Amino acid sequence: MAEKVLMKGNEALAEAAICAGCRHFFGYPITPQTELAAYMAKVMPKIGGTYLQAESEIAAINMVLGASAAGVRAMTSSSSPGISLKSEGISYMAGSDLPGLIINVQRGGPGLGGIQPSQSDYWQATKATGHGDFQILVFAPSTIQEMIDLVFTAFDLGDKYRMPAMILLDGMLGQMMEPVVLPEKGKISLTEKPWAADGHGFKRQHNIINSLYLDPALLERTNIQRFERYAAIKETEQRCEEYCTEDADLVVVAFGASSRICRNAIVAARAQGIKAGILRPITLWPFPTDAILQLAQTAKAFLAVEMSMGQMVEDVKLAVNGAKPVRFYGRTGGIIPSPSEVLEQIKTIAGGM
Amino acid sequence: MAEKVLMKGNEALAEAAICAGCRHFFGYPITPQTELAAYMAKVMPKIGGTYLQAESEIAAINMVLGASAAGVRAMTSSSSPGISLKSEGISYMAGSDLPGLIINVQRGGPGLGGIQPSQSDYWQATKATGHGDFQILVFAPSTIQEMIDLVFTAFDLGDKYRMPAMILLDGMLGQMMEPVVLPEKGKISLTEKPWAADGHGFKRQHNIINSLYLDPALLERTNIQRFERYAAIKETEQRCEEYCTEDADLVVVAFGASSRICRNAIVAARAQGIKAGILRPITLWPFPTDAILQLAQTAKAFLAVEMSMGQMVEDVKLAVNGAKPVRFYGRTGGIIPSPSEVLEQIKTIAGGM
Amino acid sequence: MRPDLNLLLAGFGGQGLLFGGKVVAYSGLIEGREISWLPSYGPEMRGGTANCSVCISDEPIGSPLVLTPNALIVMNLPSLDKFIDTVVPGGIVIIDSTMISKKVNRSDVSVFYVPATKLCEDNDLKGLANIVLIGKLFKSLAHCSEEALDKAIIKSVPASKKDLIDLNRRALKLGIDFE
Amino acid sequence: MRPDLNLLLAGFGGQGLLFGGKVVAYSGLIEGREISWLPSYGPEMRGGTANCSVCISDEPIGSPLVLTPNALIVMNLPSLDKFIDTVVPGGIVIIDSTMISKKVNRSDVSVFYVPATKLCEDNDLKGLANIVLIGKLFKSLAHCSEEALDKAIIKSVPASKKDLIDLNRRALKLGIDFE
Amino acid sequence: MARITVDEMYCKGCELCVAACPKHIIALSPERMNEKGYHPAELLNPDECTGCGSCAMMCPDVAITVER
Amino acid sequence: MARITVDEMYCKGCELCVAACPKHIIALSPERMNEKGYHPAELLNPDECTGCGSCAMMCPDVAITVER
Amino acid sequence: MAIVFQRPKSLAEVNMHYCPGCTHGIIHRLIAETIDELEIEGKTVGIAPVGCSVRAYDYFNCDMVQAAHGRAPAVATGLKRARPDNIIFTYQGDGDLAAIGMAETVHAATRGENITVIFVNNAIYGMTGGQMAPTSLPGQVTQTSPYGRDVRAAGYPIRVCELLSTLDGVTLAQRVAVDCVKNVRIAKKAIKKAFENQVNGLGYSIVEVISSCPTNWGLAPNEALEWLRGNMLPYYPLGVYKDLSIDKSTDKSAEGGM
Amino acid sequence: MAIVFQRPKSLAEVNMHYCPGCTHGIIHRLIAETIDELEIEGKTVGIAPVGCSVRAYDYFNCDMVQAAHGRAPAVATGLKRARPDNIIFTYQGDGDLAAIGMAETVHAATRGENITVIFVNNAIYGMTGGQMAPTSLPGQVTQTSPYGRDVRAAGYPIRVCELLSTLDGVTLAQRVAVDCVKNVRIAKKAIKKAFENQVNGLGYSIVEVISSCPTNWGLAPNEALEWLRGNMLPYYPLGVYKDLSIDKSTDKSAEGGM
Ligand SMILES: Cc1ncc(C[n+]2csc(CCOP(=O)(O)OP(=O)(O)O)c2C)c(N)n1
Ligand SMILES: Cc1ncc(C[n+]2csc(CCOP(=O)(O)OP(=O)(O)O)c2C)c(N)n1
Ligand code: SF4
Ligand code: SF4
Ligand code: SF4
Ligand code: SF4
Repeated sequence: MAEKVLMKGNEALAEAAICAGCRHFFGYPITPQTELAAYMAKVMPKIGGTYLQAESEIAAINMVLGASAAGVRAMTSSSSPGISLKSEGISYMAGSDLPGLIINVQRGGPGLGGIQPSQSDYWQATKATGHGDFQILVFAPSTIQEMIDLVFTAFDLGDKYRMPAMILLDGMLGQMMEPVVLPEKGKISLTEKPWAADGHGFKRQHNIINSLYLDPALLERTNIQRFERYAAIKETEQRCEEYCTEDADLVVVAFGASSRICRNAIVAARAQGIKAGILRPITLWPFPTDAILQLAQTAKAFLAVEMSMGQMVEDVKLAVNGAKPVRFYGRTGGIIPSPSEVLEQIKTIAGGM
Repeated sequence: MAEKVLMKGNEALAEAAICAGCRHFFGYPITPQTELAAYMAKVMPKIGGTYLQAESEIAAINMVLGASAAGVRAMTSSSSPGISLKSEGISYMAGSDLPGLIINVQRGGPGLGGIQPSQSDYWQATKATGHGDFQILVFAPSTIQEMIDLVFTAFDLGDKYRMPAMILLDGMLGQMMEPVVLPEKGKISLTEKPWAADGHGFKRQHNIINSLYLDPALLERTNIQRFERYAAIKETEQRCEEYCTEDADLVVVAFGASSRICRNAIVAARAQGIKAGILRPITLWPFPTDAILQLAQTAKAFLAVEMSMGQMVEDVKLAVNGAKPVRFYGRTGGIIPSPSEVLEQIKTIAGGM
Repeated sequence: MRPDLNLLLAGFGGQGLLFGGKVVAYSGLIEGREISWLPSYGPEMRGGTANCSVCISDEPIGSPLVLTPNALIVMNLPSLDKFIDTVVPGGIVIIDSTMISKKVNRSDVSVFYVPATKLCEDNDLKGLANIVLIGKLFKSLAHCSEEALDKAIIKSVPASKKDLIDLNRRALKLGIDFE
Repeated sequence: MRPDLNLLLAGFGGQGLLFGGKVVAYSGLIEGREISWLPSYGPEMRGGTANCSVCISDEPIGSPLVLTPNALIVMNLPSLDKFIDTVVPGGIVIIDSTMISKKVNRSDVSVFYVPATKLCEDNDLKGLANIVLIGKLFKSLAHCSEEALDKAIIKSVPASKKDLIDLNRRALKLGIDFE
Repeated sequence: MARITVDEMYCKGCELCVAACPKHIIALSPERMNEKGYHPAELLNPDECTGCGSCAMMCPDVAITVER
Repeated sequence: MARITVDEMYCKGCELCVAACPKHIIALSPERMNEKGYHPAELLNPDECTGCGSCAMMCPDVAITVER
Repeated sequence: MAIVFQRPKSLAEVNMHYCPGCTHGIIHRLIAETIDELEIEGKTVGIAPVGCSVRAYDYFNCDMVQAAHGRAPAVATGLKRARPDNIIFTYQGDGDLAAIGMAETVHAATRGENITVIFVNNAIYGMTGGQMAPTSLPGQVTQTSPYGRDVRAAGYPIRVCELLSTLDGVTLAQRVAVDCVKNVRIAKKAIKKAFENQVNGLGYSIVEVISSCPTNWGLAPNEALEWLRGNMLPYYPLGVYKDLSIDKSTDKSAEGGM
Repeated sequence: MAIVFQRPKSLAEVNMHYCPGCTHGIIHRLIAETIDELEIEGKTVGIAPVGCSVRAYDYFNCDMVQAAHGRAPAVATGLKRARPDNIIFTYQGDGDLAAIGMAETVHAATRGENITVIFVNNAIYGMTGGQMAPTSLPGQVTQTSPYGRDVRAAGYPIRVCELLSTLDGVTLAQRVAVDCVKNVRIAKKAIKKAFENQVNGLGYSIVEVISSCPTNWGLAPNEALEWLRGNMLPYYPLGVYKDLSIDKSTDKSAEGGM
């Protein structure tokens, strides 16, 4: 096995993207993801890739759209306010069936908010990264190693399903260092993209990348076909990790940074004899509804823990569908909950079960 | 009673806003809301108001932010892609506790989509009009008269709760004409805004309009206080209209344009002896959860009908919380469902009950 | 209860169909009925298709979109082809026969061929074929009183173009009188 | 199982706390343990506060944020005031006494006062007070082998600044040797 | 000898060619109407056409072919 | 007679005043350190100060008051 | 007799949806002719804007991408960076390029992106039904300046070529018109040069084409061209505002495309 | 002895968070002095950008609004249109004004919005830790141009005063620096004029202030000023690029504020 190195989350994402064959990065500076762009700025020129600091997040996402339309793997990264600005472009990408990786290292909002970690863009990522009927793939790593792995997955599935993919993390994961094993380079095989607008060379009809359908019937058909793809993704791509859930009375659901804290709390709870476990969604869209529904048969209650005022909890409720009570505990504004706070919550709920 | 006049929805919105004391309109052209801006462009210069065609939707929403910060009633209007562009600004307004009216005359998406009516920005409006933890008031009129009334409500409640308000409609409502009675002018009393940045005149400490809180504890506190306000709004401001629901086995839930179609279908269903009724949310946020929960005790099933691939249906499910089955029927891409299609759905569900 | 009118007017953009619909809508409003008017156009600024749904009823109007009209006014061939089958049995179809030479072969609807564009040209009323056809509609259905129709014209013409009122009246009469 | 290290390093931005934390983190990694390193800074580019959490454990690390350190290294007064009460009983506190003259009045923690900045100035090692304090940490806790610590220095210094390795070694030794 | 051909499928009767023709020998056909409802342009006086291509140069719908 | 006063609460020891002073009579205090950890500027030679205000003109933290 | 003028190959054989007499069609033809003459159809990718020309993707036989309103320069940048050997052009209206897309325009220009920008200035928002554009003239009546553009409230029109000429990244900035045969020929030359510059790796070239919108100006097509000449040309003088293509082609290394 | 220089009243009595030797502080002072001298504190509303000066809202004693990154000109427009009698100024960095906010900047300028824009050009993104700015110099090393700004890939710096001077709506465009006593005095005059123009209803005024960022340039404060003089001033020549204030004040009716 390759040597473990210490790497910051943001830098690991950049390195992973490069390993995954991405040679086109377009971004605009924003805390707390700056290390990612800085890494790209350092490496891309050396490997014949493009690091381009765009004039804005809007320009950046549309550059990604352009590069992706040309058939290459392209990406951008930003943090919460910047993602709002990208939302029109992301909707266009979805509407044009274009892949592309978007990284959101979330910070506290709304507005300018703060620069500390947060998970309060969950709804934006999973329900409405822009206007109209569409979804994007959303991945929520909780370790830096997993970030690396999910960058590959995000590119691969994005290409496969021809849709944008987002890695949703937060300032804590972006800026912490952990030991990681980097993937070996040059072992990827990229999907063919016969649909790309890269010059027809008189070998085929001309390709059009477009999201305009003036005939509503055609737009409806296009949307329905896209949703059939979404349905297939929901079938096959839900991912989550469970820990101590087999016999759990109380299942904590948490992703990313907060899942790490919750895991500590679960260990502590078990030590006190409380049958708690944790389900950690790895894909936020598709949400791991099936696994939660499964647990709803054995568990007595659920607790969603988020670094927000409560967003994912609705997806947990939708999955559980009233079968068991679903509680919520959250911190917001850049505050990371402590394991002991979560433990308190677990104890209170366990006490009432 | 004043005389009824025929008025287009878009123009009625403009006239109502003027009657409600709005003298500052900032917009950027987009179909299908252009009549609104054109009306403003005609009237505002004559009454000493401001019609300003901004360079973009982004500029427009930030002009609204500025005017609102100065303490006046200000508004903008757009359609789906334009709302995505406004999302950062709306998040800033929410984070700065500023009122302001945003009109979204929805069209089919994603991307450039089409220019025909749609309801597929429901999630964007109700869950994530931008990044971070926040909500805006969302109103869904279904007649032109109601549009007029809700413009007043939106301004009043926006000022009262210091938050942005959106009127979410669609191209059908925006462009159709119906008879309306216009409100009498000059009968409004505007809220005092001691917090406004309009020059302190040495009479008070200087005011700061801001959404930045570098201390996460402070940001959290601010968010929590804002959510306390939201909780109060959820208590008191849920609005909906019910028709034939008292004894309904099947309750259709639909808003705006689609609710009109569903009402026709309900009439037809009743004529065929099917006990169907309709609950029409008037506020989409706060969603009329209480009324739906109430009906969940008597109804046997719910059917959400939307001009989208299914968005509000999740809020219906969350309200019903598994007590009764919730079905969905939708058309997308600019297609308006016909009463007979909806009737078919009603019959199928009623048949299976 | 008076019968509902579910009128669809269809043709090219620029033929005045939306205005015509407005006149009909006002005629209903003036008689205190529920009404709705809904335009629909293609993306072209010029030369595209345009159509307009008008509903008049004694009940609140649900869908303003007329999918199955009981009255159809058509001013070009593509629209005739597109909509002729949607007319409910017993409905009426009024065709500008200057623009459309094709004949309808449905026997369950009443069809009127009015060379409205030609009539207008002959009578110095260019651009008012739409109103001629509405005259015919009124003649066939008597969906409102003659007085209401006249008031509707007055209401529909913008204040700045008052001189058009009489021209419209004349066009209306052409349609009413055409056999 | 070896004891966990939950280290917090705190002071002004620019005092090298993040680098110091990295050295400690690498010392754990080299011994095959689980580790995490998490910086946290205020919004100021200069003159603000900065701190760094480092965890070393034999178990996977949940929260990388050290809220209740069992070792605290502080290099300015505001940080001492802010964090001193968070140290768990039995923990150790290492203070740069050149920067902080205040004394700690807790008896349930071991406190070491090291005039690290002064030591560095005297030994031509300007800017390496952070490493002196880490020397002291190592001396007090022996959280890793001396060899691992040395390798950690080598790993942490960027390839382009190899000449700094020896300076760091000397600073480390100053801290280890300080009584 | 020269000649222009107007492809009636494209022509929208805008009359730009009419104005552009230095010989004033193009006009819209008063009778013919194409599918879209336009009266297409036609060459009134084929003998006078020099094939200068001015009409084609101005035709926005690229309906004109010029032969010489 | 002229004099400058440096408000140590504001001073960040940036030395812009030091460089700006045409008389070269300002320097950072080698001993004193303010709350934020900076060595504040001080007037070395009060007698020579002309009160020209150059230091104040350049002080980014507006720490200097000039009297004359 | 031989055919001396016919529809260019790169122009699709479909009816364009533009209004009768709208000069968008002429500009399309000039681009298509250029693509044919430079024999680059197979490696050209065009970018359609949001505006009346949104459906340009159906009218050219090269690969096409439809961009969000105003973002064509950013999309072009992405395409060009991904495929430096392709020839990328944007086709944009005044609302698209000079209002919502101003930042993208200025920045693509200052970056000297090796792309070709065809900027259609018709002093109005055509597609949305005739609102005031950033290039609408003082006093011009539009749907949103019903009393004529009041420069005190709505500001002054923007002269795009003049603005962009101040930027070091710009290789060619030229304003042409398509109101008459002579100007159409000049326009053709300018457009061709703008494409050639890209082929030669010389960087950012923009051709501003003064165009008509008979529909929203409320004029017959030929009247519209008259109005254009009488009103737009005085405000938007035709000419070459910047042309470094000669300097640059002799010294490619310094400024060459990327 | 009398006090001949002291902290202006309009500057809050708090420690500013700027790095030691950062000239943001000087510019703040000049604005505060101007507000004092024109006696407009009670009716002035300032707009803080996103950038190092984001917390400017805490530093001025007038009402303040914090705008989204780049959108200060739009926010200013909203404020000014709502309260034409208030004096509105924006304070913006180069990333804010010339990158993400380029469209808003150009359009507020071309509209001739009666506002005052103080544009702090320090050739870098300060707050986010030293990334390349639209004004970073060719060859300048930054966090995102680690090998020096390569104009072929990253484009050329933008000269904002030159760009905006082409717009009819601009009344004053002047570039100053705060690197030495003499230039600070000139800067003060320019800033004062930019505010006076607004008071007199003369329209859009922008003062570009060449400023230092010792932290991200990696230089001691005085070295930073040296670098500024040696590198920025040659690229960004100081001076008045446009000044219509005299013409306009004699003929108010034509161009007066709204
Ligand atoms: C984000 C966004 N805003 C607005 C629109 C609506 N819109 C469509 S075309 C257009 C302007 C067209 O004007 P112009 O660019 O001048 O081109 P023209 O139609 O005149 O050729 C606008 C504002 C849109 N589609 N997307
Ligand atoms: C939409 C958005 N994008 C990016 C950021 C991150 N950001 C904060 S400050 C800044 C740039 C600051 O540079 P500049 O405007 O030059 O001001 P300076 O800090 O140098 O004074 C950026 C990109 C943000 N807050 N919001
Ligand atoms: S210019 Fe072309 S479209 Fe116009 S009339 Fe002549 S041939 Fe027809
Ligand atoms: S210029 Fe001001 S902050 Fe800097 S050293 Fe002098 S007094 Fe202190
Ligand atoms: S609206 Fe104007 S620009 Fe658009 S196609 Fe018609 S004439 Fe041309
Ligand atoms: S980072 Fe630069 S611009 Fe920002 S406060 Fe520090 S020195 Fe000034």
